[in-house]
Amino acid sequence: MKNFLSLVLVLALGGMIILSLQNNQYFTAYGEVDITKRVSESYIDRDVNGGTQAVEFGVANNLESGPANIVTAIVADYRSFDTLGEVTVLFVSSLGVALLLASGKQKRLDLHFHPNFMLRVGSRALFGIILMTGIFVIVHGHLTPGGGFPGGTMIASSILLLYLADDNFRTKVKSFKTLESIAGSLYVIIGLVGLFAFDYFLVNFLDNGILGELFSAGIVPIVYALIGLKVGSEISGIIDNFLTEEVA
Amino acid sequence: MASLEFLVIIALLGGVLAYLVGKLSKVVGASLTVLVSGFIFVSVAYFGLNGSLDASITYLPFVSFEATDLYLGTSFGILVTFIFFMVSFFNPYFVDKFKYPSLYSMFYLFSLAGVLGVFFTDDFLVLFFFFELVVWTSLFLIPLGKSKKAASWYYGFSAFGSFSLLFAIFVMRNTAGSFNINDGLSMVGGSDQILVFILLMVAAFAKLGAFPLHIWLPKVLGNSPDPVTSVFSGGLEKLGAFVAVMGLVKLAPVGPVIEAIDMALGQYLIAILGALTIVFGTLMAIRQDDAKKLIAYSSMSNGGYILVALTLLNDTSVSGALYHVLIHALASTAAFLAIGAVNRQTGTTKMSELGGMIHKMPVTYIVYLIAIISMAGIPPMGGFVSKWLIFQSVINEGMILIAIATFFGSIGSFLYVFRPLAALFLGQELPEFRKVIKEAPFFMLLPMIILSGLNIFTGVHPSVILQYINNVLAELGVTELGITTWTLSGNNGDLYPALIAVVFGVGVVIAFIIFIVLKKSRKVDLMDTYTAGNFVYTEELLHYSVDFYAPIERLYEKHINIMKDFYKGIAKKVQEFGSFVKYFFFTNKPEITVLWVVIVLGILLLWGDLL
Amino acid sequence: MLIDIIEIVVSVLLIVLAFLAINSKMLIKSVIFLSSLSMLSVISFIIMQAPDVAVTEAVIGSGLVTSLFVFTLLAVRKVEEKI
Amino acid sequence: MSAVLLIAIPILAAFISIIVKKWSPYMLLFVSFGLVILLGYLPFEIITIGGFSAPYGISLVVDNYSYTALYVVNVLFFLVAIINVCNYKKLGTILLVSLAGLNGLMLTGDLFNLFVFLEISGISAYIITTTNKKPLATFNYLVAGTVGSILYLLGLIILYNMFGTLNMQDMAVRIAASGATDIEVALPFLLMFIGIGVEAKLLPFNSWVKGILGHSNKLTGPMIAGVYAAASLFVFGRLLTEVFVISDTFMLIISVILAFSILAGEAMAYSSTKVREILLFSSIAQAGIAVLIFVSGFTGYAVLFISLNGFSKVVLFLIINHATEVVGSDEVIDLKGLFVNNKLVGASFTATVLSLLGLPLFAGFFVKMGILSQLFSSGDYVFPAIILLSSVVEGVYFVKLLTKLWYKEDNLPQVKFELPLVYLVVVISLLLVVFGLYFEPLHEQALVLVNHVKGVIL
Amino acid sequence: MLLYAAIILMMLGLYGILTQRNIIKIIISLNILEIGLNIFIISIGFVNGGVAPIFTGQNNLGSIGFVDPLPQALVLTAIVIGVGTTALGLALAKKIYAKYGTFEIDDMKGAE
Repeated sequence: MKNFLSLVLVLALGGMIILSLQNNQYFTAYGEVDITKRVSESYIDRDVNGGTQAVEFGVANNLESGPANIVTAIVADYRSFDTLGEVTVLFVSSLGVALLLASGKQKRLDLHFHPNFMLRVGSRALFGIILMTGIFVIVHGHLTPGGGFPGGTMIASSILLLYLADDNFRTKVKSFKTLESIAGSLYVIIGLVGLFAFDYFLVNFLDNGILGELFSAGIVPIVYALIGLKVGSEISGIIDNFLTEEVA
Repeated sequence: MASLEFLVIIALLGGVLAYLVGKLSKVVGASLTVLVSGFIFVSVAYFGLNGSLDASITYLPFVSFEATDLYLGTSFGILVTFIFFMVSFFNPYFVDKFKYPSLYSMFYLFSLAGVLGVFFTDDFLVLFFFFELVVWTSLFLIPLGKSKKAASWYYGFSAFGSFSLLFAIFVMRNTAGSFNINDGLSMVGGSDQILVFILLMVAAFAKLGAFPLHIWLPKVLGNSPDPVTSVFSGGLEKLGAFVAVMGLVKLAPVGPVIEAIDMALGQYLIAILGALTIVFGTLMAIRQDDAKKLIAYSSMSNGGYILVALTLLNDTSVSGALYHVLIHALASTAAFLAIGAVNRQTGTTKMSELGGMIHKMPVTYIVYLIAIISMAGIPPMGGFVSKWLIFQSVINEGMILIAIATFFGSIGSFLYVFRPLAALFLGQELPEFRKVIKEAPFFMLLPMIILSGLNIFTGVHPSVILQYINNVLAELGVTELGITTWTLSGNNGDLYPALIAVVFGVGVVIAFIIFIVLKKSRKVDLMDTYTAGNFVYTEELLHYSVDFYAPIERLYEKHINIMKDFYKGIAKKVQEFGSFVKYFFFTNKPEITVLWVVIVLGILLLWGDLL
Repeated sequence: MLIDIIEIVVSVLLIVLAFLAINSKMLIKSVIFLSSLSMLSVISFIIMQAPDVAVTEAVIGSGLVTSLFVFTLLAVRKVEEKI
Repeated sequence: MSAVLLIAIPILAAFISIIVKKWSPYMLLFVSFGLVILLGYLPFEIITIGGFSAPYGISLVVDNYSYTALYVVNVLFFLVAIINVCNYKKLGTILLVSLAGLNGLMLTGDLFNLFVFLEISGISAYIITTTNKKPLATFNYLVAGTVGSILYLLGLIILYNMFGTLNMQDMAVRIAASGATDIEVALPFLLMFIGIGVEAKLLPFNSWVKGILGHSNKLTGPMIAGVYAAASLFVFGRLLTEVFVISDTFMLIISVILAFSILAGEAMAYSSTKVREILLFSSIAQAGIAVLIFVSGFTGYAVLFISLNGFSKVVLFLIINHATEVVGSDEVIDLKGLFVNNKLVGASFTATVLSLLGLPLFAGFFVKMGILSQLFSSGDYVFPAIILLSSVVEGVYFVKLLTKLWYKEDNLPQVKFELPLVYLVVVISLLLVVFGLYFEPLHEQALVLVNHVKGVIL
Repeated sequence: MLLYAAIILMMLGLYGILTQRNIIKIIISLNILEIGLNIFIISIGFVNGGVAPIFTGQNNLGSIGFVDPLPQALVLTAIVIGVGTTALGLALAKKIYAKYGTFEIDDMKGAE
């Protein structure tokens, strides 16, 4: 009875919010959004700092912000501070999980599931393929959809595959920690270099190159690669914490 | 040319010094309080009387004093610093029994500084600053005595009082634009004036311990150490009287005028509450067994006299009220000091456990006798003059009910005031105290003697002080009292207090001669009862100090603590509300937050007609 | 026109799956429903022309989050059989 | 020396410190001390991140308001860190990240960036409270905090849909330009109000507080009640003054909630027998008062109120948590007579409590007078009456607590306060007394903040 | 249509937290809440007939018909924050299970 009552209450609230959004003349309905009235118009036309060059794929040279993928432009260039915060969130939660679960010496969780030889070898082959796709996604972050976060997670899922395929496999957690720390510090150092050399934190001080080229968009691919490595090692750290238990 | 700010700083630094010295030796620290309060009293009295207290400010930036034509503040200031000075004589003798002796002397001097600040300023914010300073410094003096709960009762009531005073201050500032007292009180008008009047009265009632807000007075005065009790009843209550004067006299009368007694409704209600205080105080005092609690209730009912007199706003009543403030301060401090001396020697103030102190402590007995004569209002002492003024004005205004209450109060004071005298001092000397007791040391007797001397002086030759009070009346804008050097002129006739005193003196001499000439009384052991023939069931039946007024008490026994239960009920309601809210909002399940988020969102969307 | 139909189907499926995920008795069932729910959200991101988000949600949402849930339940299952 | 270092350096130190685990506590101390020094040299400016001007890129706003907020939060953080660094070595990195999160909260001028920093400081707070050994209470805090930030994000996104920008000042300008009536804008602001309200401990949304602060230790107590409370109230203030447009119906409902929160907080504190519960319920009431002052538009004295409150709560929770650790329980009966044989700590505890009550000779008096005079000058009598009534109730239960802690004869609790704690506590209470007597600097700071006009850089 | 589904989804998430007493179920409801929010954020950026916000060979004619890229950038962050919170929640769940032996809040003894 209590469940039904709260369901009615909650759905009533949902209905009220929907009604109030519909009646609100400023809340543009689904689909009829006019980009020109929004901030993101200048992200598309790349004229935040008054860039006048028309944005032509393969033609435009040294635009204000290099990546062809506008979402990556926003994530890694226009609003790069959010991503720094973002990476810190993941860093803190992986550290928190390690603090909570991995206090002493750890050994693999005994799951009463012993994979046979075929699975162990097959997964080794598959590991290479998943790893390569992850790296591909990271490297082409500024051109095609994807980037640091999905690429890093793909690397982590390839390591997850090894965990599942072999029940006493453990990654070298210490080395992942150093990789994570180096990648993170490099990212912040790039930002600080931007601050001290070019007087804006996280500014894109390298040349942006031709729109759509592989080697274009200044520091964005570098930043995204660092993020990818960091996210990959953090998530594999989390996976390791979840799949191990205290040595009794 | 002592500057007021200099005195306040001396008091504060003196306090800190007393704390440091107190760390070395308790008694020296306490005697430092005597020196400092003495110096302050002398400078305030001397410079205050010839009006040359300067108000220049150098160190304390926010403070602004005003000393020139401020007779009201000066008169209160002199009185209260005098009481502080007199009571400080007792500090060295009592301080070694306290848990935190050096802290005691520090807070003693801090409250003295606070009192100084309150009376000599013309700025409301400064008045409130020192008012609150007195509240919290005297707060920590109370728990040194017997009861710990008394402190929270005291803080509760006086915080309620001072915060309503603060509210009134800000309401006045809205109309007057500045914190100045005089134009704040004069310029406030309309509905604000009623609000300000009520709030000032609440503050006065809370500080004076008058009827609705009186619960803390007996608890605090009864349970705190003796010097603190005397300072409270003599000095700190006068803050309430000061606020009452501001509220009733400086502020224009509030509410529609009642033709029958041509007095504003607001004043009339306060008069009724004052009368209730008198009656309630007297009734409660009659049934007390502890001498200190008894005197505490009597000072509560005297507070009622002051309130009633202040509401009548004619020359005899306001001068009577101000004079009664002086008299009550002197008499109750003397009484409390005497009881304190007895308490120090015997360790208890319960009337049923004491007796026959007169043999070993005759001077204390005489001091106590004079004090209660003045409190009861019997002619040669000051109490008679002030009560004469107050009764006259009440009858003249035609307020019969309140007059009856005041008469009941003074008759009642005969009843309960003489009981501690008989219980503590007269009667057979109790065996266990015979060897232990000796008279109080000289430095304890000195203030008591001074006080009783003043009690007599104010009764015999009041016109000196009444002359000064006339200046205060002039400042307050009330018609002055007709005084010649030896006579007071009331509404229907003059009073020659000196003549009455002389007649009483002659009477006393004659009585003394008869006592010497005729046969002495025979000393009788307590055990063999002297009643005629029949067997006495309980030996206390006729003992004057053990519930002698049992028949009267039985009349109102059942509903003694109506008010106490009322306040306890409030405290209980707050407690229940707290745990009720706690039950609703604080469970250890996460869904409670989401529930309230959904409910608040729903209400706000519905109510804010955002649909 | 086809998009609108798919959109409606996806919306209805979303709501039904969410309700099932919350009210199912067995924990492992609700985890699976959650994973399918996130897969459905990937489809809705594709409908709304957001490929970046779709890739990320696919890898993180259905990949990582579901595996974390399953690992927690596995760790608990070791102690007592019923999950 | 731009303000970005306040965020970048702690994050960099955190990333480095996971390699050199042993040094992380000392890095924490060094970085937080360095930041307090750095604060001295910060110019007042808007810092754009990545070179893109305000509405498009993210901008950090360093004006009088955020400068005071930063100062209070960093100094408090440093003090709490010093006391707890020796027995919480493992949390060095997490504390560094929470410092970055808190600084980000104070500085950021961008609404979504505020959400990210809210999450950073939130998650590090959840991890800090795990040291309470009460996983269920931490779980409640996590759920409440996450629901709160999700609601905040929902409100933010609705605002973005309406006005198309994420920058605070630009949002305020666009709302004013669009002439949207208060009713239409009420829903997103309401959601954001509730979102931040969960973190700022407003009554209906703070059921997590009892679990966390009720069982707090020497780190979580001062951290959550002092540092995080001050930070979230400063964020609340910035949003209320910079962005929110509050209509009369919305204002009426909000003030009803706040008034209820103040009075109920005091009543709950009056009715609780555990010392820590008294402190946490009184801090709920004070949070209500702070938001009440912000809603009625007086940023100046609200900032002073929050900072004084932050300092006092750190002192109170440090003393009581240490005593509870030694004695074992925080019932008032068990802690009776605590200060009899450690007088110095007792004196500073009493001074802090008296300053909280707003009694003269203490800084609290001046702030209370300032708040009341401004509330009265705007003509309303209801809020001051509520504040005064609540401080009467607050006074009674604090006096009851003080008399119990000071006056007891036999079998006193054997509690020894170690030197750094005593030193810190005495210094803060001395500051409260000094600022109580000589409050010119407070006065100027309040005046400067009072005319902190929306978005204008002073 | 997806906009309303997103809001309903969020409400179901709130319903889940309200009614379920199981720690894991609460974390699942939190995830449903986040998924709903993500869909809502993307739905307010959708433009009818818009194209994915990436410059490719075919569509390089300035800002015609692109979908609003900013919400997508925000959702990227929101998803990863959701993962962070869920991972922490699950770690806490394991700790709670280790301490109280059950996920049901009702029969956790001594958890006042």
